[in-house]
Amino acid sequence: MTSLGHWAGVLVTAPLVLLARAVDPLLRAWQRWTGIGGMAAFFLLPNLLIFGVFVLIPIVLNLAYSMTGGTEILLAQRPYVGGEQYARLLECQDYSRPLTCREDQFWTAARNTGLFVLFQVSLMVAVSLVTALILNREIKGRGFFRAVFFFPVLLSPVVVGLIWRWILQREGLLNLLVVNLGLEPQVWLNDRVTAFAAAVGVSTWAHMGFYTLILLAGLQAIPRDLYEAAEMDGTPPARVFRRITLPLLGPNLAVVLVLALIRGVQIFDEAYVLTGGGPGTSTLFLTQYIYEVGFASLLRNPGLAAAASMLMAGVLVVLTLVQLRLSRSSAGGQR
Amino acid sequence: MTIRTATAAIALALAAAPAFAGEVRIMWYSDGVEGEVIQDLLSRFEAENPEIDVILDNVAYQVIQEQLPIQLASGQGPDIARVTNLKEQAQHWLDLRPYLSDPAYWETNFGDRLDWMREEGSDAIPGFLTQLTLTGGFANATLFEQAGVAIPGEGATWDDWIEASRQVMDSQQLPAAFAVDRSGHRISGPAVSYGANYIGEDGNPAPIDDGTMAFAGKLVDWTSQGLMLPEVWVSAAGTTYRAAADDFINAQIPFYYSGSWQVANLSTKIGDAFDWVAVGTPCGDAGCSGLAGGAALVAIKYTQNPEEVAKVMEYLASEPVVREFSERTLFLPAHAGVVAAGGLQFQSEDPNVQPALEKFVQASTETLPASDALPAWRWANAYYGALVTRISQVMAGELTLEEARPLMDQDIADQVAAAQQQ
Amino acid sequence: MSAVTSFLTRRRGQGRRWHWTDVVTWAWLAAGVVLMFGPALWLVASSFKGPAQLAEFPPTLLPYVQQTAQVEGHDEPLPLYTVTREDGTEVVLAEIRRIGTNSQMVDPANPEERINVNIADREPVREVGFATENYVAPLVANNFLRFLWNSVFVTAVATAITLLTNSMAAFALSKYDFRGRNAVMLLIVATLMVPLSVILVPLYAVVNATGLLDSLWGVILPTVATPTGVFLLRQYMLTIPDELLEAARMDHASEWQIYWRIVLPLTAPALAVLAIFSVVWRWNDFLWPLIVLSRRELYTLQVGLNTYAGELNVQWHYILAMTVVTMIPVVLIFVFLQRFITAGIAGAGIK
Amino acid sequence: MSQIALKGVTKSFGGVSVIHGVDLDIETGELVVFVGPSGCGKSTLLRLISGLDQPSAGAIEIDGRDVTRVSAADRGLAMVFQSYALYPHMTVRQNLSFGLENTRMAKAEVTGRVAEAARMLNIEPLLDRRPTQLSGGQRQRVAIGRAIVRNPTAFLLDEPLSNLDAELRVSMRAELAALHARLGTTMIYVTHDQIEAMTLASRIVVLRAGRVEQVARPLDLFNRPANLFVAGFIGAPSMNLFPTRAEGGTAALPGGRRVPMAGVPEGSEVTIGLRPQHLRLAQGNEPGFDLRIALIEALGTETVVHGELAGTSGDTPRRVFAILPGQPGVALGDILRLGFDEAYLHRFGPDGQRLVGPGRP
Repeated sequence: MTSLGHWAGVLVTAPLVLLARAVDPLLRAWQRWTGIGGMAAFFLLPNLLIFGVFVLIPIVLNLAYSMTGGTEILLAQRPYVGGEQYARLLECQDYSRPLTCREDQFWTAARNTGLFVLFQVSLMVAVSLVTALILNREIKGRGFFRAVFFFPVLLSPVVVGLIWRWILQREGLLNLLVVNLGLEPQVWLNDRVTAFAAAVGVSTWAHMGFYTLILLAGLQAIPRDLYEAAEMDGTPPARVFRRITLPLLGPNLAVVLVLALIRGVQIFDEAYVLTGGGPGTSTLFLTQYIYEVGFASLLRNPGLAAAASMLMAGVLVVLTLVQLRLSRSSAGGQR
Repeated sequence: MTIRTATAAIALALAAAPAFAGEVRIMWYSDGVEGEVIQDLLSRFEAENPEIDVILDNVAYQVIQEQLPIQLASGQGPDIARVTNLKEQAQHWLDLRPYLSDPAYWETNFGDRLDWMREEGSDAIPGFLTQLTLTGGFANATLFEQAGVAIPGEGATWDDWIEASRQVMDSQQLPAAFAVDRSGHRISGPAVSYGANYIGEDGNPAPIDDGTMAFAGKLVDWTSQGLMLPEVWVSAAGTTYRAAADDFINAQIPFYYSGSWQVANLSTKIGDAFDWVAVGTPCGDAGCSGLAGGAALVAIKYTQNPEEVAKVMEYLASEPVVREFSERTLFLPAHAGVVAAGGLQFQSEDPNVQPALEKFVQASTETLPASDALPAWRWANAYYGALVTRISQVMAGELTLEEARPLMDQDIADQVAAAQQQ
Repeated sequence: MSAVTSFLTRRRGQGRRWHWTDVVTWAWLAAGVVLMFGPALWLVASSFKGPAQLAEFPPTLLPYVQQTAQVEGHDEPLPLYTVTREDGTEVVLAEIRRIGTNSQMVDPANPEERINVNIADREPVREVGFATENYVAPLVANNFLRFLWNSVFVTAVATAITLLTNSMAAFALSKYDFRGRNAVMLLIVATLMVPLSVILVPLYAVVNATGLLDSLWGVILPTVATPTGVFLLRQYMLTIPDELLEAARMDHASEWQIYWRIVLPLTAPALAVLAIFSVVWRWNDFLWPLIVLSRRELYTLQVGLNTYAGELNVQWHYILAMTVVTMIPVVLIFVFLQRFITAGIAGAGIK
Repeated sequence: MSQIALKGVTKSFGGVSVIHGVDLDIETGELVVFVGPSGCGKSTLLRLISGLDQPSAGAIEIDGRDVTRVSAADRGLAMVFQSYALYPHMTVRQNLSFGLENTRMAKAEVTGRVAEAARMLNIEPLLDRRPTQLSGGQRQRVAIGRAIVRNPTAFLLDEPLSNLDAELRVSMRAELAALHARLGTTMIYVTHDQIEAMTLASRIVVLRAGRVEQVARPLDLFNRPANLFVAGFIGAPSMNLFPTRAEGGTAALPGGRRVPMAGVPEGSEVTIGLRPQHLRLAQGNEPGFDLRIALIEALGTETVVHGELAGTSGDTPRRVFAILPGQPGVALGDILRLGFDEAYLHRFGPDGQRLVGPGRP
């Protein structure tokens, strides 16, 4: 096994090294021709090429899809319908009540996603912050514990969803514990509150290690003498936390917030495997809605799904820009 | 630039593995052991026909559902595929008729159901059903016996069955009385038994009728009364399929409504834990109809080697092969000759298996015309999708059934409109 | 007081008495260990259960198999049960057959006498045992080595290309000042917003049009231009002093040499983090390979294990076992590189 | 012929000009020091010479060849950076040889040159270490060594000693001077430290806000500062400057003493400068001005007195520095009468430029 991996590594890196040797003279000539300015173009080219073909073009195609109708899969066979799909998605009597909307499931999913992001991001920040504070103390085996919390980050979302479904289902591990404690077993994924909590909790479980590390890095970068100075001044601990720790952790908290927000809105795999969107539609999230409508469901409609994903991406970009601006102004500029 | 060129070159080298002459690729999915059985049968074929190289690509069912349609739409795909979405994709199937040595054999033995897989008005022979399925119920005989409740007999209605199951549930302190798989297909036979008819006079979907509402109403009531195991339907959104087999296997429910394909699964997993019986479909006002269905092996129009494909198909459709396949997989054969001859020796030591399969064969005679029409109907999936999506929302308490009714009609109408928007 | 301070602020010194914050700390850490490792261990334990035992409730923590005994007069070993007699005593008997709710049993010590027992009064005698056939059967039936090779190939090549192209782009975006730099950066960040699962159809169309369908390159290429990688590396490269590059320029180094011989080696910590993440991501990739690959000789492990998900039934015992198999490399990475990863992210990754 | 010549060199960053038309000639073998307050453009000017930045206008010539558009690598110069910019992932030996290998030099010659430079700088035992394992002074030597091995036409040094502690700085300064003497190669040296400038330079270029204020040999700069800025910038403590008015060919200093002031229009605002070293305790009736002592810095060999002019009131009292030899018995609050020789006066016209007249040390 290892030799397979080893040879794979050699095979892969050898061409790269040769490539690097071969590129150099070409590049020197190119540099003579274009100056330093052309260099940036050269270094960007491979990434942008792949990026363009496999990310940008699909996004543009997606836009095209969103303006077509029918159930055909190939774009060429689909009739142009203009903004009809968007109109259908946005048609609603009362946006606070999804059932009054033409595409009630889309609005339900949007509402669920909003709630999910709200709870999950708060929980994520809280749990990661507490964990980071604890890991920042001088405890034995800190490296080990730091790794413990990081472990689930390495698992694939599908596995994460699967594991927890096995734990939370009627015949699952949690009910075994509950029964041993003399309580009534519950079907945890069958109640809208516990199922939603499970989706929030499981995704937090899976990703908190990553955020904890980011916050821990921030905590460790805070100079110790600041705390010593505060202690000399007799500053109460809560105040030290609020006035020293939090502000100095600002940039890292901003990173955590932005990333958690983006990932939260995109929640899919683990929740899909875990709850499938149920009970009813109470954990149906936008990405699942888009995936099912566009690809998986018996009621397939690629155009509608494409329109929904464009709306979602638009909201995300706006949210992120706002967030970045806010965090930049509060953190006093980019680091 | 060089990187790109290099990768492109390698990519071409790897990707462009053209269909070699004599190569036949079969895209296959498995619910149980049928992948191994078919591989075994194909190996034998290859031994006899060394010039044909048959490659079996075992895939997830998800691939058949989600990826194959896109491949087909772009004029690609395997040479043969095992599919369930027969009618909607009929335009992509190859008409084997010109390549077959004996088309009459196919018409005789598979003729009843060729309409399921060809376009309206066509006489093409695209393939054959690898198995026939029929929805139907299973009862945990041991649980009934322990509770001292008699298993309802012939002609028992759904209400009878649920009442009997409720008694078992109470007596044995089970979490629920019964469960139905989360699938629009599964509840359509019972709905037809209550007088439902999905198909309008013009062949387009009819509005949700009272028959459908009647059975849906019962399901919802049974769920709210705690009789129907809630999580199967409630804990998923959209059209996601969920089977309740595990709860039956685990003796958590005395009655389980699924279909003939479960026989092998139940046999493997229940083993000797309890006795179980197939009971057909309970009756409604209009009859006691299950719903037939099945997976078919079809040839794909875009194959480079139609001759070889036909040869493989002829082999797989031949009577002894069909017989052996059915006997080993515990599937119901869809081959008229095999069914007529009878005497299938299902390869199982489980005493529950043979009677169960025989029960399904018998129940297949009780289906109603409204049910028989569904497998070959273009909008069946749209109907199933709307039913399962909305009824589970009702069960979850998000809608009332009355509110759901126009939503289902809307969902179906949307789908029809989308498909006709060309 | 000062213990609270150090809890909320910074570490606490050694040698003091236990304070409630210490209790909180250790309770939190203990809960963390259980919560973080417990589920994975549960998965491993479950993967050794037979199909029937998987569906069982209440579930057992460990996999069990029923004990059997060879009883005189019977060819096959018979399963053993603990039977509660009417007087409340318990005895171990072997079951010959079950008819309805009645079980015909026999005392292995006294094979002549048949005993009828109601099945409600018997409990199977079980011992810890591993259903290794969950592992063996799929490994034998599938061309497992082929899947493994494909996975390794995809992971290695995708990671190599990711590292190369992302670091080149990051180099350009961090070390050159050119018009449109912010636009490119914004573009890259913006695509962070669009998850793969929502552009499946158009992406599939592109892969199809480029002829990459049903090839490992179709799996690799769409995943390598990760905005995350560019972002991470750029942030790190910004911390490399420009003077180093200028020194190299004075030293007659070409721009490529500056990238290859100065910047890349100095970015090693961030590259390592990205490499590890890339390996884990590509190894775990599921949905996309499933969609691109339909020929079995091209399957990756994740796709291979999913062939046990059928239309009507999912063979969980195989899926769980194969999931554990696919987790092994990830766990190895975790065990051997965790210090590196955690330190890398903490120290280098996000600044 | 000058070896490096700047002709009307101008540099602006995004519309903001930081170098305004600098003309400068540097002779072969000179050690020219660019000095000035921070932000004066001295480092920018050095980077323009190095080729790391391109001037917005003007030309740069090396050995008579216009190199304005020639890349940094091809100008034949070597640079020592303020942070040393040693490649942290390479050993000292690799750091030294990296540049040579880039020019495809024969292996043997590379080895030879590295050994030679290492010997010269006494860093032979360090050759296989990495920069992180070196002390500040050792890194400094390696950075210089990396420049030496290239045999450049000129060395460019950007505040090379600013990261060293005071003691090391003095010894490295001496070593640099010795090195320059030994190699005889042209050096351009940027610093904000006037002691470095004075001790090392063949010539000093004083810069302010992107303009050259004066180019002169160190003592000339001290003795004959060309304008008020240079007068105030060079010398520590800085020169006492007394603004006054020219009346009848003379001008009045505080305390009333009038000194000759020729060559300016009657009534114009002039400034008279007196270095603290040139003030002394007035003898007997000698005219001078009274100083109230505000601070005494007794350094042993001399005593620096910070005082305020007695009799000034209302406005902020004028600060005056005086350096008295030895350890005179003075105390805070004392009023001293200070005198001076007219020969030591520096006279500056209304435009701040030096008025013609001799300067004496």
